[in-house]
This record gives sequence, C-alpha cells and structure tokens, in this order.
Amino acid sequence: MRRKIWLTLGLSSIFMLLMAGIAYAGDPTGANMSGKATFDALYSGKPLAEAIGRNAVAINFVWTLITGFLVMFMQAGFALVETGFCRKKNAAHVMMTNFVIYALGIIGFFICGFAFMFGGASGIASLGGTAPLTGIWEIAKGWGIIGYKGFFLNSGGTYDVGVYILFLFQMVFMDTAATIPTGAMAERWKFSAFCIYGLFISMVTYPIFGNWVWGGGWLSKLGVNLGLGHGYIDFAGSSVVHAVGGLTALAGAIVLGPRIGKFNKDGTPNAIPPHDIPMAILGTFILAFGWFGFNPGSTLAGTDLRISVVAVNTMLASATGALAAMLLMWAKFGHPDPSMTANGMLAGLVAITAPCAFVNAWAAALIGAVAGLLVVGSVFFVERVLKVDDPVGAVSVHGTCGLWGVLSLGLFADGTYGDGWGGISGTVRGLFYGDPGQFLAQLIGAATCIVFIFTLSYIFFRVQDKLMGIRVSPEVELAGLDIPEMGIAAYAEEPEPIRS
Amino acid sequence: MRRKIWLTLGLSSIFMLLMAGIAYAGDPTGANMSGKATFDALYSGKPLAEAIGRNAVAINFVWTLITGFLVMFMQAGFALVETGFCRKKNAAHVMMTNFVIYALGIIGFFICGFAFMFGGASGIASLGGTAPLTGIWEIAKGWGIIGYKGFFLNSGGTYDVGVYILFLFQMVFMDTAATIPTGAMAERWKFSAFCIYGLFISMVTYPIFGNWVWGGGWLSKLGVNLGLGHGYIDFAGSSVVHAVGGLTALAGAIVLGPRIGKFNKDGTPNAIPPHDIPMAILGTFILAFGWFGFNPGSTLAGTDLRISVVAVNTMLASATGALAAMLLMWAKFGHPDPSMTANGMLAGLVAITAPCAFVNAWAAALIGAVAGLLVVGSVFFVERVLKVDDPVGAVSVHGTCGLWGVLSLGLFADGTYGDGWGGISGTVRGLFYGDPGQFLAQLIGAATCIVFIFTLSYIFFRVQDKLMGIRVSPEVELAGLDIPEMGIAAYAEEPEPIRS
Amino acid sequence: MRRKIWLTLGLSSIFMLLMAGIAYAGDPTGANMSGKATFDALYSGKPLAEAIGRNAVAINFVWTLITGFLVMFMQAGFALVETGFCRKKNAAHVMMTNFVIYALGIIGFFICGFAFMFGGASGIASLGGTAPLTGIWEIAKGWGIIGYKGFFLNSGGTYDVGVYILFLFQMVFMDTAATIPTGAMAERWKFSAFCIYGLFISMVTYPIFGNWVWGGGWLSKLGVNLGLGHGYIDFAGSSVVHAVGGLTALAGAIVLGPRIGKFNKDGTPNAIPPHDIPMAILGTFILAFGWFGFNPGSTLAGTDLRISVVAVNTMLASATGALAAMLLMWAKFGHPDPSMTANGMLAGLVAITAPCAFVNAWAAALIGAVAGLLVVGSVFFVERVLKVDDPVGAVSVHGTCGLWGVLSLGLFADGTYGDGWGGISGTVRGLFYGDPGQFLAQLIGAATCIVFIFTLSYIFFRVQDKLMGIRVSPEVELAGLDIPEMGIAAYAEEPEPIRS
Amino acid sequence: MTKIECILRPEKLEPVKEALSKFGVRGMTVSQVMGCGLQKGRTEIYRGTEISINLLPKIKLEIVTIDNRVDELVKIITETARTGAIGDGKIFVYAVQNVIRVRTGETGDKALE
Amino acid sequence: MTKIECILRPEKLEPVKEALSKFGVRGMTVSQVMGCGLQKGRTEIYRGTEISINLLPKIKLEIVTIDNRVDELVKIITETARTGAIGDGKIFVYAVQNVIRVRTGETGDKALE
Amino acid sequence: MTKIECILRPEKLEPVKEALSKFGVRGMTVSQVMGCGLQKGRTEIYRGTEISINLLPKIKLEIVTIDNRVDELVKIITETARTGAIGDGKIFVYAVQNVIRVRTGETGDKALE
Ligand SMILES: Nc1ncnc2c1ncn2[C@@H]1O[C@H](COP(=O)(O)OP(=O)(O)O)[C@@H](O)[C@H]1O
Ligand SMILES: Nc1ncnc2c1ncn2[C@@H]1O[C@H](COP(=O)(O)OP(=O)(O)O)[C@@H](O)[C@H]1O
Ligand SMILES: Nc1ncnc2c1ncn2[C@@H]1O[C@H](COP(=O)(O)OP(=O)(O)O)[C@@H](O)[C@H]1O
Repeated sequence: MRRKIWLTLGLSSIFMLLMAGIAYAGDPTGANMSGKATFDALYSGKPLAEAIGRNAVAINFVWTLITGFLVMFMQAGFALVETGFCRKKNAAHVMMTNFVIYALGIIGFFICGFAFMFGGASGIASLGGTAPLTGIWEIAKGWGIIGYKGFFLNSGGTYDVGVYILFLFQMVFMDTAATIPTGAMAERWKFSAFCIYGLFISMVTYPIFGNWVWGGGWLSKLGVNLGLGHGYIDFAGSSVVHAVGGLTALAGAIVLGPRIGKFNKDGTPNAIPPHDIPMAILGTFILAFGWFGFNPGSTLAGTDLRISVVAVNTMLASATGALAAMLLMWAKFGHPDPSMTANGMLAGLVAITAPCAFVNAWAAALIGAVAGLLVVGSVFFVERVLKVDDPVGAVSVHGTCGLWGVLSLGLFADGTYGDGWGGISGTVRGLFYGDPGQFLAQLIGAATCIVFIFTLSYIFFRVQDKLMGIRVSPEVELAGLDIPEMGIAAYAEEPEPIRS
Repeated sequence: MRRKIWLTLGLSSIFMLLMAGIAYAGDPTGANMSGKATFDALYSGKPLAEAIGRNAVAINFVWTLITGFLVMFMQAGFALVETGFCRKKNAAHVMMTNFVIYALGIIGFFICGFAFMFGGASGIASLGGTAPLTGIWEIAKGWGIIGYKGFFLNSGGTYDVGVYILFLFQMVFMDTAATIPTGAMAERWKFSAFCIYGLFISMVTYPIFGNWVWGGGWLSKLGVNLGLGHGYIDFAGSSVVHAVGGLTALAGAIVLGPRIGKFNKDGTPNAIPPHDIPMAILGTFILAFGWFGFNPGSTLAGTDLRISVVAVNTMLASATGALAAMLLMWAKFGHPDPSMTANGMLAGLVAITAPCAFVNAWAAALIGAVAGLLVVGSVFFVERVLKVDDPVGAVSVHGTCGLWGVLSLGLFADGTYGDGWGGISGTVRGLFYGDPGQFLAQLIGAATCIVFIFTLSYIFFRVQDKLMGIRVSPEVELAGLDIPEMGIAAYAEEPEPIRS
Repeated sequence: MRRKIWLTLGLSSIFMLLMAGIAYAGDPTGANMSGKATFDALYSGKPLAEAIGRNAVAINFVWTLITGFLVMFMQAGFALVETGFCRKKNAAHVMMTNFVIYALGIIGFFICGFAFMFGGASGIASLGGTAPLTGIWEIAKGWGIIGYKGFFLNSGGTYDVGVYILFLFQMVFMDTAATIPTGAMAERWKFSAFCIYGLFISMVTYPIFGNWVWGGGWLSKLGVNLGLGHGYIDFAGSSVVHAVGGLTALAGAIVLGPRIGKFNKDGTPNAIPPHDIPMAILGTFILAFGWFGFNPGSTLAGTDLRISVVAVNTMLASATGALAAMLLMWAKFGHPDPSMTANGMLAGLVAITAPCAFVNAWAAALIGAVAGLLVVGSVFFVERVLKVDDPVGAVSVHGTCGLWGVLSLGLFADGTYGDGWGGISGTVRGLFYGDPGQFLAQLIGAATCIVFIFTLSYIFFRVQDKLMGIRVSPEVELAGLDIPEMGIAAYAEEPEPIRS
Repeated sequence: MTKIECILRPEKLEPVKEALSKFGVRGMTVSQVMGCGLQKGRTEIYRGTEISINLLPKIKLEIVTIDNRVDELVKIITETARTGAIGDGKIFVYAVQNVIRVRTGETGDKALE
Repeated sequence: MTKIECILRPEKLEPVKEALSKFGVRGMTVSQVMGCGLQKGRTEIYRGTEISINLLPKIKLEIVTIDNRVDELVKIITETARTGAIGDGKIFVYAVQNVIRVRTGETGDKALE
Repeated sequence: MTKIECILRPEKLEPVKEALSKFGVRGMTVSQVMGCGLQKGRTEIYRGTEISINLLPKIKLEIVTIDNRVDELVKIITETARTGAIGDGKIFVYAVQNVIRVRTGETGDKALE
C-alpha cells in the first residue's frame, strides 16, 4: 500500500518534469493579445470617447457590484455576532431572524422601499446615469419627502441596468439597518412579530429617512435651500443605515422590555454571558471585511480614486475603535474584554462611515478612538441609566456611534474632497476647517434622524404589541426560543459517543 | 496604571491634533495624477483603440477572476451547510469530504476535465480571445461531443492568459457540482471510495455534459442545427452544475442506501436532527454571497452591463425561495423550519442560475418562489416516495430545482438579452414570450442531463461498490465516521473545566 | 390560517403575472447608454490618452483594493485555524490574539512601519505613481536599508491616493505575518506580552526586512549591484510575509517553551487534540479564498493579465499541497489526517506565493506537492528533533514552506514573465531554465531572512521575557487562559436545557 | 450520613441553591441529566418529520449531609422547586457509609462540617 | 425502594428505553458518562502522535423502583443491552431510603406510582 | 460490595486514574459535574457587570469494588488527589446491594472480577 503511493507520487513527478520540455505556443502574459479585436467586438464603430466612457461605466459597475456583494456578506457577520453573544438555547432563533430579515428586506425594498427612497434620485453619472428615476414628491420646491418611481423595479421604465445596480447596492444597505434590531431585541422577540417588523422597516421608515439624505430629499438640500454647507452629508450611512438601525433597536428593546433575569429587583443589571465568543469574533471579522464594501463602495465609482483614502480611513478607525475600547475595559476592569473589544471595532467602523471620504487618516484614527470609548460609555448608560436590555450592544454601537459619525464629519471634514456635493461648489469643510454651516447641517440631520426614526418605530412597536403581542411568553423565554418558536434546537445534544 | 493609560490616550490625541496642521503636498483625490504617464507605461506607442480594448479586457479579467474567487468560496458554504445538517459524530468526516473534493477536483480538471469540456470552446471575445482552444471532436459536422485541447493547461499552446482564466473560472464551477453529492451521501460514505468518485466526476461526467452545453457541443447547437431557439441555454449552470451534482447525488444515495435508523421497518422515515443550525445558516449565507459570483460572473465580462440585472434577479429569487419554503412549512407544520428555509433560499438560487440573464425582476421572483415550494415537495417525494435518504436535501435543492431552472428559462426569457446567442440572431425568448422552440430546446437539454448523468453515475457507483465497497461498516456508522475514518473526532470533549 | 397563506401566495402570483404585461421603457442591457456622457462627466476636456490612462489606473485601484480586502479577510481564516486547533479552554484567548493583532498591526504600521518599509518605494506606475515615496536611507549607493517617508501617512506629502492604496494593500500583508506567531505560541502566551510583540513586528522587524525586498532595499538590488539575476525576488511574500512570520513564531515558541503536558520526561511528544476540526477547516477555506487576493493582487495591476496565470498557479499548488500531505499521512498512519491535510493546503499556498507569477502550471503543481510533503516532515522535525511545541504547525507551514517558496522560484522561473524586474532587462529565469545567478540571489535572500528575523526576534522575546515575563503561570495554563486572561470563557456552559 | 439526590427543573437550580445557601448548606454537586416520568416529553417536527423527544433536560443536585438535617433540607427543596405542574421532579434519599475530605483526610461527619 | 443504576453502550439507550416502557416503567434519569472496565479503550493518532483514549463514552441510566420489580427490570435491561462483546456495561443495585415527589410532597412507594 | 464516589479537581483525573490502574483497578465511571463546598467560586466581569460563578467544574469518579479493597482505594485516591488547597473534593462511600455484568449476567463479586 505504502509502496504504491510512493510509486504513484514518483511517477507523476517524472511525468510532470517531462512536460516542462514542451514548447509553449500560447500567450502567457497577454502581450500578444489584440486589444483592437476586443475593441471591435465591444465597441465596433463607436467613437473613442464613447468607448472610453463605456469602459469607465463598466469599471464602476464592477466596483459597485463587488462592493455591494461584500456588504451583503455583512449579513452573515451580524448573524454570527448576535448569535454568539446570545445564549445557546436561543441560537437557532437569533440566527433565523438574521437570516430571514435578508429575504424579507429584499421583498419589502422591491415592492416599494426602493421607489420611496430613490424614485427621484435621478442621474448617477458614474453608473451611466439612472435616467428613469425622476419621481419625487415635494412639499415645496426643493423640499422632497418621498420618491415614487421604481415599484417592483418595473414602473416607469425602471427595467434599466443603472436602476438595477442602484437597487442592488442600496438593498444591502437597507438590510444592514434592518438586521440591527434583531440583536437588541434578541432572546425574547416573537418570530411572527419580527416578520412584520421586517416589512415595516424596509418599506417605510428606512426608505423615507433615506430619501431625505440620499434620494434627493430635503436634508440633502439644506445647502442649496438654506445655505448650510453642502447640505446634510452622510457618506456611507452612519445615520441612514446605522443610527436608523440603532434607534429602531432602542425603541423595540424598550417596548419589549428586558429579558427575564437581566435586572434585579433593585434595578441593578446581571451579566448574561455569551455562548460562543469565537463565533462573535468571526462575525466581527466578517463585518470589518464587508465594511470595505460599505464605505469605499459608496462612491459608486471605481474611477473616483478617493476610494483608497476611504478604505484606509475605514481600516484605521476600526483599529483605534477596538484598541480604545479594549484599553478602557482593561484599565477599568482588569481584563481586555473580548466582547467589548469587538464592539469597539464595530463602533469605530460605524463612526467613520459618514465622514470616511472627507477626512484624513489622523482624523479617522481619532474618530474611531472616540467611538471606541463612546461605545463603552453608551453600553453602561443604556443598561444602567436607561435600564434597557440590549444583549449585543446594538443600540450603542449603531445608534450612539452612528450619530457621533455624522457629527464628526461636521467637525473634521478637511476640504480635500466633495467639490460640488449637494449642488454647492467647493469642497466640504467641517467646523475645525472653517465651515460651521456644515456642522449645523449635520446637527439638523442627526436630530431629524432621532426624532423621526425613534418616534415612528416606537409607535409601530407599541401598536403592534397591542394588536398581536410582540414578546414570547415567559415559559418560552425560560425554555429558550429555539424549540417553541423554531421547532428545533440549534445544537442537537443527542446522547451520542463522547470522547474521553 | 489607569492614570498611565489615560495619560497616553491624552497625549496621543494632542499629538494627532497637532499633525493636522501640517500642509498636505500629496494628491488626496487623484486629481493631479497623470493618466498620460500610465498610458505610456502600459500602452506606449499603441493605437488608442488597441489601448481601449486592452482596458476592456483588463476589466473583464478583474471581473471574471473576482467572481471566480467568490464561487470558490462557496466550497466553504457547502461544507458548513452539509456539516451543520449532519450529526456531531460525523462532522469531521463531512467537513473533510467537502475540503478534499476541492483539491481533487482541481487535479482532475487540470489533467483532462478542462480539455474535455473546453478544448474546443474557441474565442471568448470579452477575455481577449482564447485562441488555442480549437480542438473538439464531433460525431457529425456541428455535433460536438468532447474537447481535446488544454490537457495539463499545456497541450497545444494553452499556456495562455485567456485559457488560464477560463480554467480558473470553470474549475470552481465544476467543484461546485462535485461537492453536492457529499451532502446526499454523507454519514455513511467510505472516504477512499469518495476520493475515486472525486476524480470521476471532475474528469468524466461533468466535463462531457459541460462540453455539450458550454464547450461548443451539440446541445448548444440545437438552434443552428435544428432551429430550436438559440439552442439549449443554461446561463450559469442550473443544469450543468446543479442538476449534474443533484443527479449524481441521487444515484449515489440510491446505491449507498439510507443511513441506519433513517427508515422504520414500515418504510416511514425518522427525522435525524442536525447538530449545528447556526453553522448551516452561516453556510447558506456564504453560498448566497458566492452566488453573486456564480451568476453575474458568468457573463465573463464586466463590460456587459447586464450584470446588474443578473445580480438583482439572483437576489430576488433567493429571497422568494426562502420565504416561500418558510411560509409553506409554517403553514403545514406550525413552525418556520430553519433548515427548510435555508434549503428554500438555495433552491431559489439554483433555479435562477440558468435564466438569470434572460428574465426580468418579477419573473425572477416568481421562479424563486416556485423553487421554494418545489424544494419542499421534492424533499418529501425523495424521502417518502423514493425512500432515498438525503441528509441535507441536496437532490431536491440542486437536482429538482436545477431542472426547474432550465425549464423556467424556456418559459420566461423576455427577449431583452442574448442577441446572437448560440449563433442565432435576435434575442432569447421563452414560451410565454413567443418562442416555443426555445422551450423545446430546454426540454431536450434537461432530459439529456437526467438520462446521461444519472445513468452514468449510477453505473459508476454500482461498479465501484462491487469492486471496493463504497459504504462504511455498520459499526463505523453507528460509532460515527470521524474516529474510524479520520482518526480524530471533530470536537474533542476532554473532561476539562466547564463553567457553572 | 393555512387558507390565508395560500390565498396570499395565489393573489401575489397573479399580480406579478399581470405586471409582466407592462411595457419596458428602460435600458435593460445598457445598449442605449451614452458613454460619451460619462466621458464628459469624468474626463471632460482631457485628451483621450489621458482618459485611457486614468481608466487603467482605476482598473488597478479596483483590483488592488478588492484583492487587498480579500487578504484582510485572511485574518479571520488564521483566527479560525488556530482556535480550532487549540483547546476549548483557550479558545477565547487564541481568538482574541488573532483579533487584536489586526488592530495593533494597523496602528504600528501607520505610525512607522509603512514609512520604514516603503518610504523609498518611489513610483508604482500601475497605481498612477506614488510620487511622494522617495525617502530611503542607504549605507552605500544602491544599498538601501530603511525608508523614512510616510509616517502617519502624512509626512512629506503622503496624503495621496497612490500612497494610501499602497498602505492598505501592504498593511494587510504585514498583518498576515504578524498573526502567524499567535498560532505557534498559543495556549500559554501572556496577553499583555503579546500586545507589545504586536507593535514590535509591525514597526520593526517586518518593515525592515520588507524594505530590503519590496521597498527598494539592498536585496532587491542584488541584480543591478552584483549581477545576480534580477536581484532577490519574492513575488507575493513567501519570505517577506510567511517566513518572517514563521521564523518569528519559531523564536517565540522556543523562548516560551512547550505547553505543560506536551512532552514527556523522556522527550517524546504527546498529542493534544484540537477542539474544533470544522472550525479549522473553515479557516483553511477562508485562507485559500483570501490567497486569491494575496498572490494575484500582488501585481498591483488588473491591467497585467498575468493575474490569471498567478491565480491558477495558486489554486494548483494549494491542491497538490493538500493531497500530498494527505496521502503521506494516510500511507504512514492509516488515516487521511484532517489537520495535516489542511496544513498541506496552506503549505502549498505559502510555497507558491513567491514564484506564482514566474512559473507555469506544472511547476506550480510540483512546488505545491513538495511543500505538502515538506510540511509533514517539518512538523515532525520541529516537534521531535527541535522539541519545540507549535500547536498549529505555524513554523512548518509558514517558515519551512516559505523558504522553499523563494528557493523554488530560483529553480523553476520559466522566463515568460518579469521583463525589466529589478532593473534588469529580460525575463526572470531559474536555475533549471538557465540562470544560476537568480538562484544564488534567492539563496542569499532566504539566508538573510533566517539570520535577520530569527536573531532579532529571539533577542526581542528573550529580553521581553526578562523584563516582564511572556508566559502565563502554570495555574493559569492548566485552568485555561480564557477566564484568567480574558475574564470570560469562550463557550458558556450554563446548566441550561439540553435535548434528549 | 445521608445523601439527598434531587432531580429538578433546570430553571429551579438557582432558587434552590439560594434557599439552601440561606439555610447554611455549603456543599453540593450538580450535574446535567435527562429524564422522563409522568411528564411525557414532546413531539418536534424537523423537515416535516416527527421526532418524539421523550427525555427532557433536568438538573441533578446531590447533597450529602448529616442525618438530622435531612428532613429540613427535603422540605426546603420541595417547597422551592415546586411549580405544581407535572415534571417537577423527585428526591431520592440514600444512606452514606462514610465521607472523606480529600484535602485533610477527615472522615465521617467531620468531613461534612 | 431500590435504585438500579446501569452503565450501557450509548447505542443501547433507545432499545432499553423502549423495552422498559413496554414493561410500564415511566420514570428514569439518563446521563452521559465515560468509563473503562475490561474494555481497554483505543489508540488514536493525531498529526502522527499517538493518543490513548482509555475512557469510552457510556450512558448511565438510573431507575428507582419498588423493591419487588427489581429482578424483572434487571433481567429486561440485561437482555436488551447485551451484545456479548466486552464493554456491554454493568448494573449496580442500591437501597433507597426514601423517595419524595416534589410536585405533591408524596413520599415512599407512593411517590413512585 | 461498595461504591466509592469521588468528587475531584478536573486536572487530578489523569493522575488518579494512573494510580488506580497501577493498583489494578480496571473498572470506573467518570462524569463531569459542577460543585461548591468550602471553595466559594469566583467573580467574573462581563461587559463591566459582575457574574458570580459559584459552581466550579469538578470530576465525579465512581468505582464499585469488593468491600475489602475500599480502604486502600480511598487512601490512594486521597493521596493522589490532594493539593492541600480548598476545593480538593470529597469521597462518599455507599453500600451496593448487587452488581450485574450485562455481558454475562454474572452477579455479585463475580461481576466485578
Ligand atoms: N423512577 C424514577 N427513577 C429515576 N428517575 C426518575 C424516576 N421518576 C422520575 N424520575 C426523574 O424525575 C423527573 C421528573 O419526574 P416526573 O414524573 O415527570 O415528575 P412528577 O411526577 O413529580 O411530576 C424525570 O424527568 C426523571 O429524571
Ligand atoms: N467497578 C466499576 N465501577 C464503576 N463502573 C464500572 C466498573 N466496572 C465497569 N464499570 C463501567 O461499566 C462500563 C463497561 O464495563 P466493561 O468492564 O468494559 O464491561 P464488561 O466487563 O461487561 O464487558 C465501563 O465503561 C464503566 O463505565
Ligand atoms: N455535602 C456535599 N454534598 C455533595 N457534594 C459535596 C459536598 N461537599 C462538597 N461537595 C463536592 O465536593 C467539591 C469540593 O468541595 P470543597 O468543600 O470545596 O472541598 P474541600 O472542603 O475538601 O476543600 C465541591 O465542589 C462539591 O462538588
């Protein structure tokens, strides 16, 4: 047996060596390829500038799609972080909410979410223009409130490559927001109630606030209309995605109430340890990976070379966020708490999401570090002052640091980027670089986000709770949600061979 | 100690703020870069059209490689889904088959699989032409059966950048098919027998059927030769990859027989619960992520902007597949079964794989939803009528829904894409859009797939079983395959400190 | 209830079918898009060649960033492989070192690592030139030792898109090296000591050796200065990244000493089984996936079509590495050891990293197979001869096979690529293709790596051990590092409902 | 000396532990077991097929004590662990011949102090 | 009252449970244990190095019953669990002083009904 | 026949097993338990909040033996498992009425040979 294997190995090695002698007639570097032939195949008869422009659009399509795919993959990251931080007995349930929100969100956004948000987004030059998206409803000239083209990707001629690519990229952003509350509301949320919530956020709250910032709505016009900087800017969604998710999560967690056993009678909290730290850290890695799609991809253009600065800023803020949180916990409690370190990295990422294109490396590092400290403080505040039970820290990571992110843009934008943004010529500058108007715009945007999202979500959850009850029974909660709600335990513990 | 940390944090903040003052002399947006210099470095002296064509080829290389990498990553997804759905005592074994198939497949495809399949694929314009691939053996003019160039990526001048990129992209597709049976045949398959199977599928069945559809073989010529639409079309492999995998899995599972304890004496099935639901759902996420390489990447061209439609269709079908399966299970059994919901998403993805480039969003959603219902029905059919034991539902997900995928193309292709496909001018239209010939071609292709793949695989497994036995002994099966076959348990359960 | 669901499904199907009738007015293939409009938006008024060059730079930015992201994701792979191979009681600790090294490395490289390494890298044409990087300190003309521009990405005008992208890509490579020792030193390394190490490798050893090979330093000039081939070549880092990591790991593991219980009094080793094989194999998949960024991305150019050859070589070597290791173990011990098979795949990947761009497919397969055998032998050598305890085989995988990689380039480079590399005209050829000088250069480089890295790291760890102690106490080690060092167990084992 | 072995609902472990600790019981040993009794288990459905789960998770609590505290302990445990629904569990009482404290080698009642 | 404690092969749990249930035994407690006896364990090889595994997985089944059913129960279990190969397991029989049903507070034989 | 039930520190399982095996003890059953006694548990901090862990992991080792070996066995175990620090564990000794070897049906002392 052994001999045979050695023989085989030997013979195949010899065979391969022999093959090395064969002359190569191919084109092993591409030097002899005819670019002209490809030109003719793709652009035959077109003027050169047209062909160059089409190449540029193709570059941007490739960039936008691939970064969009990375963002989609973040869903897995969220699922792992949240499930890892919860208890074994609820693991299948937490996983399932994170899984199903992806599907529900797609459908909700497909039906009307996308149309409400981007129906009037009009032309995005880098993607070859998205001509059909011209429908926005305004309460006054320049004060857009909601879009109305693109329902089912079909209405008004929106069966269009530019529209479809925008849908894909924006859908995965929406789903990021939608999956945040599954963390804060984990271990006690009724699955049927959750499903309805999934449609609500993807069809109503997220699209409407999103329209105001990214869809041509009123917040993005604060510059043109009121002279406040370039209007409210949120580059990749510290507020549109993260604060929306975090504030919805806060409203939901308040309405649900804390898990049984989370607080003592005197109001002091108990720790409920996570069931799988490696799972949560794997999830954090996946999120940090996907964020390189989230932020740099938000240029919607690979031809915008600023993507390199965006990517580096994202990386730096993630590092300083993690380290700041780790050092703070270490200093205060004697251990570099893994779960808080993971939260710290996410906090840095959330915070840099809004300003990533407008600041330089040192500011990014600073913004991330502040987020890392902030998230620790916020976790304590939410738990000990607000007495809200957020098993994974979603409110603090996404809510608090999301708001910090949009404000930090108003402070640190350094005037090297953003010429013409929001219809205002000149680059974007924050307070420290001489433009208080921009900071004011950021304040207005952040305040709007808090008021609009929190209020609406709170009302939604309250009403839903009245109508159908959104929390499982105490028996189900104590037993773990997996079997009663999902019909199956996450981990089968059959009495099966175990090893000594 | 605490003081020190605060001090450090403080000092470094100040330092960073100081640095902000430093003047920037670089090029923070790329505006001042000289494109001309790069032009000269890359294309010096070449005509502009040549340079534009080369840029286009580069775009397509980047696109094809990266999407190919995503497809490769699906191997991890399969490994997790299958392992998660199996029992703890076989976890290392299931993982290992999924791991080793990747390596075995590479070698099999390298030796002859690629040559058989694509030896006569000839020029792929978007990749700058793959000139050396001109060898196909035909039984009659235009009725190609098998290719014969590219053995070891070396024969006939195939050491060529265009050939290599095609190899990479196609190899990961082949490996997707090859890894499907490891699910249906899990928990009882002898590892040595599995290894031989790995070479068989990568060197024989897959390449030959693949040649007929993608390598210029006879099925792709049904349009030119018999006037049936554009010939048999399978855009990204509902049949070539998935049905091939699913049918091979069916043949294998029949020959292996059911796991001990799966069926009662009266033929009624028992449920064998999965050991790790979160693992399986993580795997499903990875698969859904990789599918964005699978389908959009199959244009082999980032310059083909249809990629955005392909990506959106893929996403929609995954969502409707998951939701349809979930709602059906919920309605029938009272719980949104997580494992079936995951199967449903994969079913939607498998089904949309063939038609994704030819249909619009609503049709994609419908195709996915049908797949989601179909997979549930098929799982019951396979288990209760055929009495075949398929631990992970691979036959239903990949076999049944793969076949539905190619048929659905014949129904819903909407005539907006595919001009010139299969050598036939005009776009591709399905039955509902006026081309019954196309539907007929699809039927022929699907039938060929069933007959050819199932028969050959069945014979192969039967003969192999005769010669060496392909199933482990009952003792090994009862004890779990990990220790007897792999020498190690997946999870060490040393009596080590446990926490209260 | 059931009826309602069916009703809903039915109605929505009908609705969708109706919508199919709506006429499409969009541009569903992109055929009607105006490339000219995009040209004007991006390049208005610029000469065509300038625009073409800018498109090329954009292609290369997209390529370099995305492949860089893939490399970043390898961090997760390392974390899983190492944690899976260790024991449950240390899982949170191993995970955390792999997590925190990412953040620490970013900061260390940001502060000075990048400047030391690439301060004098000067213009990288494919990325539009990285003009500001002109600072290198030489001991004699042409004998560069260390760079000095780019501290904090800020000094000397390095706030520049080309510099930032280089930082991002190189940072993730550095972090790969930095995370290797966390495997060899796992289960006994004090976390605080580890943190200091993290800054050391990212700020000192890695950047300096890296400067010599990739930053314009003396090793890369052996061709121009001494006429040895094209100077020392390490395409993607078999030595710069992997051997540096592996040798540092060796030094660290020696200084730390073996885990309690690893060796018997007579010096024979005991096996310490891994706690999670599926986790380790998932990690291996992620690494193999990320390697497609590592190697092909190292062209820093999507316009260099050799990327397809690089990718295929990488794939082939991974396969032959895995299979060779598996067959060897199977032949020697009767089982296809999963952990060694995984090591084998990584060994093949590490080995092909240096030569991947310069060899053809058969050589890649051979190099990988040799690495697969080598890694098994090296694991035994390290454990049984050196008596060094390396829980995950990091020294063998990255150290031994990394060195084999750079030598193999000197043997098998086939003269089809590398014209002008290292300032020497003509392509790169290894010993078997007629250039002994190149092989000599490779030998010098490998020897330098061993001497410089091992010595410096060994001294560092020894001194650090004297100053603060780098190993946890025996009590902590026996109890598991998770609770004493991290404050929390990786897996909570609350007495909670378990299933029958 | 006597051993009191209780099979309890998992969620009752905490309250029982607290009640006992108030009463001054220091030593106990806990393990995870599965059981059935009058409580009949349940039926789950996985992929449409029924699985009957007839062993339910329980906690086994073992306390070895001097003889004259047995009745009190049993009373405390019974009262704390009771919900009134089927599945509350059982307490078994056994005679113990000897107890040895490993640390000191003390035996008998002394070892329990 | 008597306690029957059986150490069995894991794969024998199902058949034994069924046999007992046919016989009308309602209550039992099951736990996962590891054991060695005449059966000597096995040797595995991890990365080329031997590991001797001398504790093998077993199932512990505990049944407390009224005294006069003991012999019958032992017989049923022995017969069902036997394979004839080394490692079949052992049954230990102990006296029980008292049994209390937590739900009702019943004691003695009554608590076992 | 007598049962010796020992609650030990997990890290002491190996040495005790070896010592017993030298002494010729072939049969034993091991399980993972949690316990508290004089040893009071510890406090951990998760995300800044304290958790008191008052059950610590222990190993339960059960050996059924013929009566006249009990004292020796107890001695060996006590000596091997002792560290002198609190938490070393306890040994409980019980009477066993009968032992049955499943494989052969042998009973009593014979079943222990
Ligand atoms: N005869 C018995 N022998 C051993 N354990 C038993 C016995 N009867 C009950 N138990 C244990 O007690 C648990 C609770 O028993 P059950 O009969 O359901 O409670 P109750 O009758 O008090 O409502 C069972 O799950 C089982 O672990
Ligand atoms: N003396 C003993 N004390 C406690 N448990 C024992 C004893 N002897 C055997 N066992 C348990 O019974 C199991 C089976 O014992 P073994 O001697 O292998 O079976 P047999 O002799 O019936 O073939 C062991 O794994 C162990 O758990
Ligand atoms: N009275 C008791 N009943 C049952 N188990 C006990 C008892 N006392 C101690 N134990 C078990 O013994 C273990 C060690 O007891 P501990 O009192 O800490 O040891 P020691 O007093 O010998 O230092 C405990 O964790 C517990 O599992």
